[in-house]
Order: sequence, then structure tokens, then C-alpha cells
Amino acid sequence: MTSASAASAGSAAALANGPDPELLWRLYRLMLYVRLVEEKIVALYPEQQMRCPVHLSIGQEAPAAGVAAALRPGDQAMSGHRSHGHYLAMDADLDGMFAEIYGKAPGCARGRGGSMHLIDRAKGFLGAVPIVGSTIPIAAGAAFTSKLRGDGKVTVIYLGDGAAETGVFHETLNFAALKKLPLLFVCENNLYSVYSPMEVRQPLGRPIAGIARAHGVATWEGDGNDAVAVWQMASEAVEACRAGHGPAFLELATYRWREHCGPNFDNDIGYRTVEEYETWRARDPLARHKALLQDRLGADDAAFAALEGELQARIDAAVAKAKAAAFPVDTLSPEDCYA
Amino acid sequence: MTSASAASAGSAAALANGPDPELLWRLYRLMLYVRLVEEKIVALYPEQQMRCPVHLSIGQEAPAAGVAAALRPGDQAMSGHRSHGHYLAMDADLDGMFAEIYGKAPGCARGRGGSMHLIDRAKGFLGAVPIVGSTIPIAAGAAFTSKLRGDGKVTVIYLGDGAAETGVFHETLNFAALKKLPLLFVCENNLYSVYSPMEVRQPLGRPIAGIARAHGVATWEGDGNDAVAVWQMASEAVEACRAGHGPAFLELATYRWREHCGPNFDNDIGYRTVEEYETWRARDPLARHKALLQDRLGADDAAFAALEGELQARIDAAVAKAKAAAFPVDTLSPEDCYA
Amino acid sequence: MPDDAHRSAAVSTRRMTFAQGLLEAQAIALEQDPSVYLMGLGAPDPKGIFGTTSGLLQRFGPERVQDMPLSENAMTGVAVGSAITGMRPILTHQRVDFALVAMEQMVNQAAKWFFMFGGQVPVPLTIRMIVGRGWGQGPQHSQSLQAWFAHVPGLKVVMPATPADAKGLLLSAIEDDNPVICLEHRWLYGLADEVPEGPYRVPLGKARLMHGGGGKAEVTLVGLSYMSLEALRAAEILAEQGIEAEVIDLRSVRPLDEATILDSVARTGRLVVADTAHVRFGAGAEVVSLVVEQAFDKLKAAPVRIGLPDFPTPTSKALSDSYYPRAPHLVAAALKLLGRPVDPELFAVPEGRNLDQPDSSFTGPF
Amino acid sequence: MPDDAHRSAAVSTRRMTFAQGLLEAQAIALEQDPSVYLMGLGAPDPKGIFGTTSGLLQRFGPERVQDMPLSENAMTGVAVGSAITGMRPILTHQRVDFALVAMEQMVNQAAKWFFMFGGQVPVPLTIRMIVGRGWGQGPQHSQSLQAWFAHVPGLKVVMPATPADAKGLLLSAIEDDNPVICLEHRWLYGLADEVPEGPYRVPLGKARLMHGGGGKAEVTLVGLSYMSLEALRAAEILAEQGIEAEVIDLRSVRPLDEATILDSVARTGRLVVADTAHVRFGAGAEVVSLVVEQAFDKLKAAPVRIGLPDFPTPTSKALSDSYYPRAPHLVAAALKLLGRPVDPELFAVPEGRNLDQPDSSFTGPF
Ligand SMILES: Cc1ncc(C[n+]2csc(CCOP(=O)(O)OP(=O)(O)O)c2C)c(N)n1
Ligand SMILES: Cc1ncc(C[n+]2csc(CCOP(=O)(O)OP(=O)(O)O)c2C)c(N)n1
Ligand SMILES: [Mg+2]
Ligand SMILES: [Mg+2]
Repeated sequence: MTSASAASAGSAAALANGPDPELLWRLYRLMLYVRLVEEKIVALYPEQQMRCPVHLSIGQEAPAAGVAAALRPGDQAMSGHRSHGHYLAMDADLDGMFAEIYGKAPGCARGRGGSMHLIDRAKGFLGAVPIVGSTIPIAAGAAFTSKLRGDGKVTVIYLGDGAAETGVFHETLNFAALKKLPLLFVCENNLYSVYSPMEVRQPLGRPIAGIARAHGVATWEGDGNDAVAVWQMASEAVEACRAGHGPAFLELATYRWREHCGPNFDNDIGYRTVEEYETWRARDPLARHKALLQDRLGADDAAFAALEGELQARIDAAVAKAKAAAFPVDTLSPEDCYA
Repeated sequence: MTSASAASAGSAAALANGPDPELLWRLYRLMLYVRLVEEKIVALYPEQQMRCPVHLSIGQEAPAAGVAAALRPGDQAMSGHRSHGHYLAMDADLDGMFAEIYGKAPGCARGRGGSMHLIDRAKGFLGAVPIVGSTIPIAAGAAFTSKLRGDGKVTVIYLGDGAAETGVFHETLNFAALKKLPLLFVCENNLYSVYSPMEVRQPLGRPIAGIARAHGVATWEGDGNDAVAVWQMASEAVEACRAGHGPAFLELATYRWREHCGPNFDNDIGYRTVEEYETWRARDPLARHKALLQDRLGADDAAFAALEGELQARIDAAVAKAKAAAFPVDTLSPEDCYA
Repeated sequence: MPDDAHRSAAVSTRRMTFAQGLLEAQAIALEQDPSVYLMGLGAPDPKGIFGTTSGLLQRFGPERVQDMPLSENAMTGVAVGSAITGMRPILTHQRVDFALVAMEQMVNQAAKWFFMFGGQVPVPLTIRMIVGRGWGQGPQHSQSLQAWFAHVPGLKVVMPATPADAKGLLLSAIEDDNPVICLEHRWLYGLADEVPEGPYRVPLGKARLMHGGGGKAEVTLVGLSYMSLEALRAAEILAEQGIEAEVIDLRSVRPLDEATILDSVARTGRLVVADTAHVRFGAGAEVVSLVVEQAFDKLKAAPVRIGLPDFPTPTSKALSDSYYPRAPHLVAAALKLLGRPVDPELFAVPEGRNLDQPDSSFTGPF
Repeated sequence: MPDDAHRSAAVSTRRMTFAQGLLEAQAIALEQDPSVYLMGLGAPDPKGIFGTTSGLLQRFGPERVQDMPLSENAMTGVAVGSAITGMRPILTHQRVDFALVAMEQMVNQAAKWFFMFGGQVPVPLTIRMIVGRGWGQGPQHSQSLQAWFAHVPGLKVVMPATPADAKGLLLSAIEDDNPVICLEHRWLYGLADEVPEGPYRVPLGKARLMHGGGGKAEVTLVGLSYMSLEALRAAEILAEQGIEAEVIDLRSVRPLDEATILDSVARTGRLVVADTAHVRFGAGAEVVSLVVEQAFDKLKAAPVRIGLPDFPTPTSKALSDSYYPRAPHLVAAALKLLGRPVDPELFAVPEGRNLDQPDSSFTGPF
């Protein structure tokens, strides 16, 4: 009952030497991709054709990118309500995502789920659901399968700071540590649960990662707006998971720019200050990483423009497809809920 | 919103100087009382007139005694399935307990609950229920009332090592720490949850108290078979709770002598070794404390015999009353579940 | 209605929404009893649980209007614990789907505490939960679990359908010494109607005859929550076809107002029950069983249940439009009971009307 | 019965208990499919969940027969997660009362996963849970929540009443690609009867006509779980009075075998449904509603429901003796339906019989 399998020599070398140019570009590409997809949602949502809630991760792209870049094919991920970035970074089907948000037949959940129910099993994205905390044990179950089968896969579970208040999070930490599951917890601490700040929900001054540590889980804490740092921590954590050392936990500090649910800004309603928002805005993970590419690799505007153009074209095509696609046919029956 | 009220000078002095003779006798008396009540259940259970489950705490008397001795009138306690000792140490009604176990009308829950549903609000014992973990947040709610009202009460919640695996335990730790509730968690770690040893339930090498610490809760760990040590830890913890420093947590190592549920020994069935049992048997909290009374206070056999005689008489009287009492009349109706 | 204090002529009313009715009930309760406090995810936040708690923080302070950690199970236990020690909490879970993690506290503890400890300790606790469809909310954000709660002795369960009842029932719930589950349909929040000023109570356990009762009615339409409004619309459509219907808004699911239902069926001999939940093993089955058991010989035809089909809620508008029953379904059922033909035109959707919105002012993203 | 493979003459049978039947089903499943594993509090312990898992650890090893932390909610999620990635878990919660903490995973996740992700991912998961009275277990250790589970599309729910069905239904459940809830009444475990050797399946969704069916029957008794045995006893008592009854053991609560029930009621015109749960909003209401909706004109009298009264379970024998319905209650109901007098002697308890034990071999402390 072991899933131990040495991390590839390549990734070990990369870990030692820091990311190579290809990886730096990959991180940027992933973040930009997520950003552009969500900005497209922002642009189109007012048309009222996406008739379901959307939880955007604009400003929080680095965790998805850094973690996904530390995985290898076959690895798996699950998420919650704010899952677009996690899904897209696994290279999951963009057409399926837009079609799902538009409620169309080719949607990744056939229109039955909407934006909060993304899935692409072929790419290892096992699913996301909007009950906060619920995918945490389910991802542990997926890792448990890997442990039982020794298939060498690592499973990532993304969660927020709010999710860290659920009992099932604690129960899963205990079980994952007990069974030494190849499970990587990635906690995106964006300071808010809907409009509720940390201080009305958790005692101040104790990190969420400390709870994982108390369960005997290896932890990393760091800047969730720095894709390279995330990739570095995730690479070490994934290697530990894959080596059979048991679960690992990352707590990443980051910030959501737009409203909890929906396409707009909401700094006006008073649950957070404009100063706080501006501080985090200045830590834009994309701008920062772009500067790195310019400084370190001498990337020029043409390169950025080419990348953006390519991604934008892909996104536009997906939206066009989704808009043109048929709605699912209205012949659902009770049989549709049984395999 | 504060419950702060200084610990009495008396208890502070006792803390500094160690327990006085009166307290030492009180601890012994409480433990012996619990032991004798449960041995009486052992003797009578085979008559099949106690027609409900019983979870005995024989061997685990020190936590109940040491904690109760650290409380003051008005303080409160709650417990779970193994609650006899916790109830009795609060000086809760013995007649009501036996009548309840016999299913009689004067039972502390009117015969509706049985052994797993003890209650005596006049003595601060707010209730025990057998769903593992469930009284943890309820006790926190009682402490929350104290916080809101500033009534200076401390509430104790007893739980087992198994209960520490429930999600609601974690959720309550977080809430209690957040609100700085005057709540004392007393975790009796007796190594087993029914017949399941620690190693199939929790990762080895990490204390349960560590989880409480990670939540920012003050913790004490110690010998749960040493009533004086328990009293010492509990006194410090209760003082901290009462002073408004927030919740406190004791993890006490102890051992259940008899079967999980029922009156018998069960070392024969194979879930634990006779050696392990004998080791813990040798750490009998009563024998140990008796030796202390003999050594330190020169207590003689006559004093012990007198105490035992007095308690036994009280217990026999309670049993006789319970046996003679009427059964509740069978006219319950739907109205009986509404106030 | 004679059983509703607030319908008496003396009291002046204003138009307000269902959400405002709930808000007013809570403000009155907080005002009149210092042991009342309010707790829920986002209760003090700027959106105030769809406006149902707006301004209460400012008015009553942070001890009486509390946010809480995302720990529904423990927080329900905390509410129980504070209720048995003298407080009177109002706990809100923003969706019954989330409260599934808190079933243990509600069902094993809150519901049974008074009984299982021999009738010594009341649990004056109100738990508000949102049920029903929002805006494309799909399988995990739109369940209606009234049948579950109603199956549990020790709980009381109310489902207001109008702004006035929202206020009056919630106030009764808060003042009641037992755990009361208040299930609020998401589509009702924006609905406006007359609401009396000041404190008044709508009694728990009393249904309301919303329409008809003149004696010539041929069918009884019983609605739960939002479906009472669809029943009212159905009665209007039936009236256009010359058929008189009595409409009963159940209001309380536990206790169930047997008399009001049986009286009406005794008059009409025909029953249609419309629920916001799955039909199978739903609350409608209890209403039907009750009527059959107590008034079998009054029935002129087999009662009919209307509710959700036997699969989870799909998100896509294309799938949900036909998923949810509405007035025409009740009309068709009534017509069938009367042996009258059903014109398929009945189901036609008016130009510009989106079936996934209660009205056009209701938009995403919630 | 023709629909049960194991009743065919070719198969040899032995007497074994209900618990042993469950044990055998799990042993067969573990033997035939390496993706099957078993998980539950105490599953590998010396008591083996009342003997239903005894010896499996020794035979299949600690990876296939697992204990677990006291974390029912997470462990249900873990089972779901392993089921959607290729395993076929059998999860046991020793009481449905404990599983209340795991409702979220069962209802929001397991039940809906296949549907809500567009029919792509099956969830082959079996959850065994104990329901019903034990020995003085009282309010929090004896609930029967079949109506809840049956209200949830996406779940299947079975309640075996005999050792042979325990084996055959559990094996079907394990082999099914959907989440199946297997509710096992505590009082059935020690019951012994003929059980066929080897693997066989009792189909999910099929009731069993246990008794009668000759055509002269005047009443249909439908039982759920343990109440099927009381129904059988009731049929015997009725036979002594010259009244023939058909007895249907429902076996599956979801899907519900409408045809078997309707066929019988078409013959008898009278229905008594006996459930192990509270009557109000219980599974019996669905059976009654179904029959009324589909066979109204076949009914000669109003159907009757039998089950627990509308308050929680009291522990004291003095209170529980009258709390639980038994055969005489069914007999009395049938007699009333037939307009026949009921002799109060019917309810007399034989000398030496304790109503809080299924038989004298059943003793505490569990
Ligand atoms: C069990 C449960 N309770 C409440 C909610 C409502 N809800 C949806 S998202 C959310 C906030 C979660 O915060 P966090 O985990 O920090 O994620 P973030 O939104 O910040 O990404 C809440 C309370 C829910 N979906 N599920
Ligand atoms: C939620 C829940 N799950 C399972 C059980 C069954 N059960 C009763 S006591 C017990 C063991 C609890 O162990 P622990 O907390 O260590 O207490 P101990 O019995 O050792 O005193 C279990 C599993 C229960 N009562 N409630
Ligand atoms: Mg957050
Ligand atoms: Mg223990």
C-alpha cells in the first residue's frame, strides 16, 4: 500500500536551480489565460445569458498556475465554488466550461451544473462543487484510491480560508495524515469569506497552516501572488506527497479583486477599504510576473502581444461556440440520476 | 461582553501551596463515590432491570474528581456517553441517576433518556448525550451565554480521544478561541474508541492538545490517573477561563478498565493486551490517592472504612429508592415534546 | 382572516417586501427581549442576508447581531447551548443545502432536548433557512427539505408565503419556546404586499384560507410557500373558466392545520397539493394521507400532488423551465379532477417572460 | 417467489442469521471484485459490527477491511471520492443517528454526483446503516430515517427483513453503480432463516409478496423492514379469525415497487402500511398517496398507516412498550377496515414475554 515513486530528475533539478525560461513562460501563460477568460466573463455577464452565479478569481491566478505547473500528467485536482482558475490551469476543456456557463448541451456538465460544477476528468479535474468544504474529503478519497492502488498520482484540493472553518476540513486532515495520503491541500487565504473578514471568523494571530501542522502534516506558507514562489513550494510539496511522506499543505496569501459572486467591483459597499484593495491591486500577480519575464528573459512587448492574441482568439472561439451551441434537450427523466 | 472575575483568593493560595488536607480528602471522596456507584451498577446489571446501555468510567475517576474540585458553585459541565463520573462529581442527584437507569418516574430525565442522558441543572450539570461530539458546541453555547451575560461562570466539556476526531470539535475550538469563551475542554484520552486503538484513527506522535494549541487555545497535558495533578491543571485552566483569557484545554492520559459498554471485563476478546490492562490497573487512581492520604496525612483504615461505609449507605439507599419507585405512566403524547 | 390578528381593521399597514417583513420581525424581537440575538454567516454584512438583517447591526450592536465562522454544525450547537441557558437565538443558514451539515444538531439535539430530558428544559431557538430556486442555482443550492424537518417530532416548521405572514410567523417563531424552523423561499424575498405596523403574531400551526370559501368551490388547492402564490394564480385562471377554487396557504408544515384542510375538502371533495419540493416522499404525501384517512368518503376523486420531478435540479434555464411546476400545472390538475378538457395553450409562456425569474427585476448573480 | 433467484429449487440453503447473511454478501463481494473495500467504525474489531463483518479482516487483510476515525462526514466523503475514482466502497455507520453528521455528503454529493456532472461519473457506493430500536437505546439511538433518504433522487434505499434478502439485497447494492443506502433494523440481526449458498442477487426496487396472493384476500398489509415480520404475524392472527391477508415486504423504499403494491390492493381493496418510523411525513404516506393516486376506485376503505407516535423514542421499558406498534395493532387496523370488532385481548402480552426484546436471547447492554 504505497504510491511512492521518485519525482522526476528533471523536476528535482528545476527545484534546485529555480525555474527555467520555459517554466517562467508557462506560469505567465497560465495566469494570463485564467485572467482573460474571467475578464471575458466580466464583459459578457451583463448580457444576462450566463444565467448562473459566477465566482471570479481575478487577482488570485498565481496559486492555480504555480500548483498546476508542479504537477505531472495523471495528477488530479478538485475545487469549490471559485474554481475557474483551478480548472483552466489543469488544461481542462475551455469550450466545455463556456458552454456550461451558458447552460448549453456541450457543457462540461451538460448544462446541469453551471459555473459552480466544472469537471474534466480526462485532464484530471475531478470536479468542483459549491458546498464549502465538501470536496475536501472527496479529494482525500481520490488520494485514498491512489494509495490503495499505488498509482503514483498526487491529488490537489483547493480551498479558501473560509473552508478552513469547516469541521470536515479538520476530519480530512486527520484522515490524510493517518493514511499518509498523496494529497496536497492548497489554501488560498484571501482574507474574506463572502463579505466577512477574518476577525469575525477565526482567532487572530494563528495561521491556518498551523492547524495542519498540528495534525502532523508538512506545511508551507507563502506569497500567493508570486507564481514562482507558489511553484517552488508546490514542487517541494508534490514531491513529498509523491514520495509517500503523506499529505502536504500550502497556505497562500492572496486577494480577490472583484465581488464575491458576480462580475462587478464591490469596494463601495463597505466591507473592505479601498486602501486595502489598492495595496493588493499593486501586488497583481500578472504584472509582477510580467516584469520578471522582462527583466530576467528580456521578453518584449511583441512576445506578450502574441501570447495575448493567441489566448484571446482561443477564448473568443470558445465563447462563439458556446453561444452557438444548442441548449440541452428538455427530456430529463428520473433515470438520468442513475448510472 | 466580558465574564472576567478574579479567581477567589483561596483557590489562588491553594494553587501556590498545593492541595490542603481537606481538598485531598475531597478528591478521594469524589473518586471513591464514582467508583462505588459504578461497581454497584456492575453488581446489579445482570439482574436485567437496568434496561439500557451503561458506559462505565471505572479506572478513569481522577479527571471528574480533579476538575470538579477546581470549579465553584454555579459553574457548569456537560458530557457524552461516559458521563456518570462527570455527573456525580458535580454533586448531581444520585437518586435521579439510579432512577433514570432503572427507567423510573423520578429519573433525572423522567425515564425518557436512560443512562446516556443524565442531567441535573440545579447542580450545573447541563446534560449529557450519546452522540459523540455533539455536546461540545452545546457547551460552547452555554459558555457563550456566560460571555454575553458576563455571569462569571466557567463551563466544562468532557470529551474522549475519539470525540477529538469529530469535525464539530475543531469547529468549536475555533469558535471558542475566536470569542474567548470561558470553556474548559477536558479530553480523557483512554487510548480507545470502542475497540479501536489510536493507531487506526489518528496519526501517531501528535498530541490532541497540539490541535487545540494550533487554534490558539491554552493547553495542559498530564496524567489523568493522578487526581492532584488533574486538580492542579484544572485549577490553572479554570482560573484562566474565568479571567477572560479564553478557552483552555486539558489532555489527560487515562484508561478504561471494563468493556466499552456494559458491566464486564473484555480483555479476552483481543482488542487490547492483558499486559496493557495490567499496567494501567497498577496505576489505579484510587489506590494511588489512598497511598497519598496515608503517607501525607497519616489516614488510617478506620477513616477509609468510615468514608466507604457512608458512601455505600447513600448508594444503597438510592438503589433501593430507585427499585421501589414507580415506572413513568404510559400517557406520553405529542405535546410532551413541546414546551 | 379571523385567526390573524393583523387583519383586524384597526391596524394600519404599509407595502413592504417579504424580506422587509422578516427584518421587521427580527427588529421587534431584538427590541422587546434582551435575550434575543441573531447569528448567521453574513448577518451583519452590507447585504444583510438579502436585506433581512440590514441595519440591525447598526441598531443593536455587534453582540446582538453576530457573524459566525463557516461552521454550520457547531454554530447550530452553540445556538442550542445558548438557548438552554437562557438566550433566544435566531440562527440563519443561507441555504438549507448548507444546513445539511447541521442536521445532527437540529434533529438529534434541538428537536429532542425538551422531551428527552423529561420536559425540564425548553429550547427557544429559531433557525431561518432559505429554500427553493434562486438564479440558476442548480442541484446544490435550491433544495426544499420541509418534509425532512416535518418528519421530526419536537420541531415546528413554518413556510411563510406573504410579507405579512413572514413578519407575523417569524415573530411567533422567535417567541415560541421550541425550536422553530423557518423556511424562506428565495423567490419570495422581493415580493411586496401590505404589512401591518407594530408587533403582531401569526399563530404557528394555522393554515390560511387565502381565496374562496364561499361554498360553491369545486376544488381545494393547498400550497406550500411560493407554491401558494402559484395556487392563487391558478384559482384566478380557473375562475376565468367558471370554476371556483379554495386556496389554502399551509404556512405551517408542523404542526399541520388538519381542520382547515379537512373543512375545505369537505366542501369541495377535490384536492390538489402543490409543494416546492420533490413529490416523492414529500410533504404533499402527508397532506394527501391525512385527507384520505380522515375524509375518505368526502373525496370525489383521487387527490393530486404537484411538485418537482424525481431528479435533482438542473441549472440550465433550458432544463429548469420545465422542471418547476407553475399555475398552469395546478389548473390542469384541477380541470382533470373535474373531468374537464385541458387546453394546451394554458402552458404558453407570455412574450418576454423568463421562467427562471419571479419577475424581470430579479437578476443574477445570486 | 419467482423474482428471487435464490428461491429456485436448484440452490441449497442453510439456516443462518440476518447478520450472517450480510456477512456473506460482503465476503462474496470482496472475493469477486478487488475494487470492493469495507470501511466503518469497528469494522475490523472483535465484535465485527454485530457479527456482520466478523472474520473479514483475517480473510481479506487490513486494506480491504478498514477501521476509520470517528469522522462520519469526512469518511462518507472519502468513500464518495474513492467511488468516483474506481473503487467500490462499502461504508458502515453503526446507527443512522450518527450518520446525521454525514447527510451533506450523502445527499448533496453522493446522490447528485452522477446527475449534476452530466451523467459521466457513476458513484458505486454502498452505505450500511442501522436503524430501529436496540435495547433501551432511546431518543438518539433508534431512529428510522428511510423517508428522508427516499425523498432524495439519486439514492437507492433498501430495507431487508429476512436473512436471505439481507444477503441478496446487499450484494445487489454493492454491485449497483449508484449510491445505495442499506438500512438494517437492529432487531433483525439475530433472526435466523434459510439462506441460499453462493452468490445471488435480490433485485433492487422489487417488493416481495411474503404471504397470500391466492385471490381471496381481503386486506393488504405492507411492511417495511422489521414491521414486515409483524405483518406476517398479523396475517397469521387474522387467518385464525378466518380473514385472509396478503403481506408485502417492501424491501426497497426507493425505487418503490408500485406494481406489486397496486396489484395486491386491486385484489383486496384495503391497505395497511406498517413502518418502523414516525407516521407523520413518513414512508407510509408515500405508499398511501401512491395507492390513492393510482387505484382510488379500487379502494373499499381509507388506507391506514401504522408506525411510531409523534414524539421521540423514550428509553424506559415502561414507556417504550406502548410506543412500538406490533402485530396486534395491524390486526386491529385490518379488522376495523373490515368493519369487524376488535377484541381487546388481542393486545395481551404472553407471560414471560418482554416487549423490549425481539426474543429472550437478546439482552443488553447494546
Ligand atoms: C457549507 C456552506 N456554507 C456556506 C456557503 C455559502 N458560501 C459560499 S462561498 C462562501 C465563502 C467561502 O469563503 P472561502 O472559503 O474563503 O472562499 P473564497 O470565496 O474566499 O474564495 C460561503 C460562506 C456554502 N456554499 N457552503
Ligand atoms: C457520531 C457518533 N459516532 C459513533 C458513535 C458510536 N460510539 C459511541 S461511543 C464511541 C467511542 C468514543 O470514543 P471516545 O470519545 O474516546 O470515548 P470513550 O468511549 O473512550 O470514553 C463510539 C464510536 C456515536 N455514539 N456517535
Ligand atoms: Mg476566502
Ligand atoms: Mg476513548
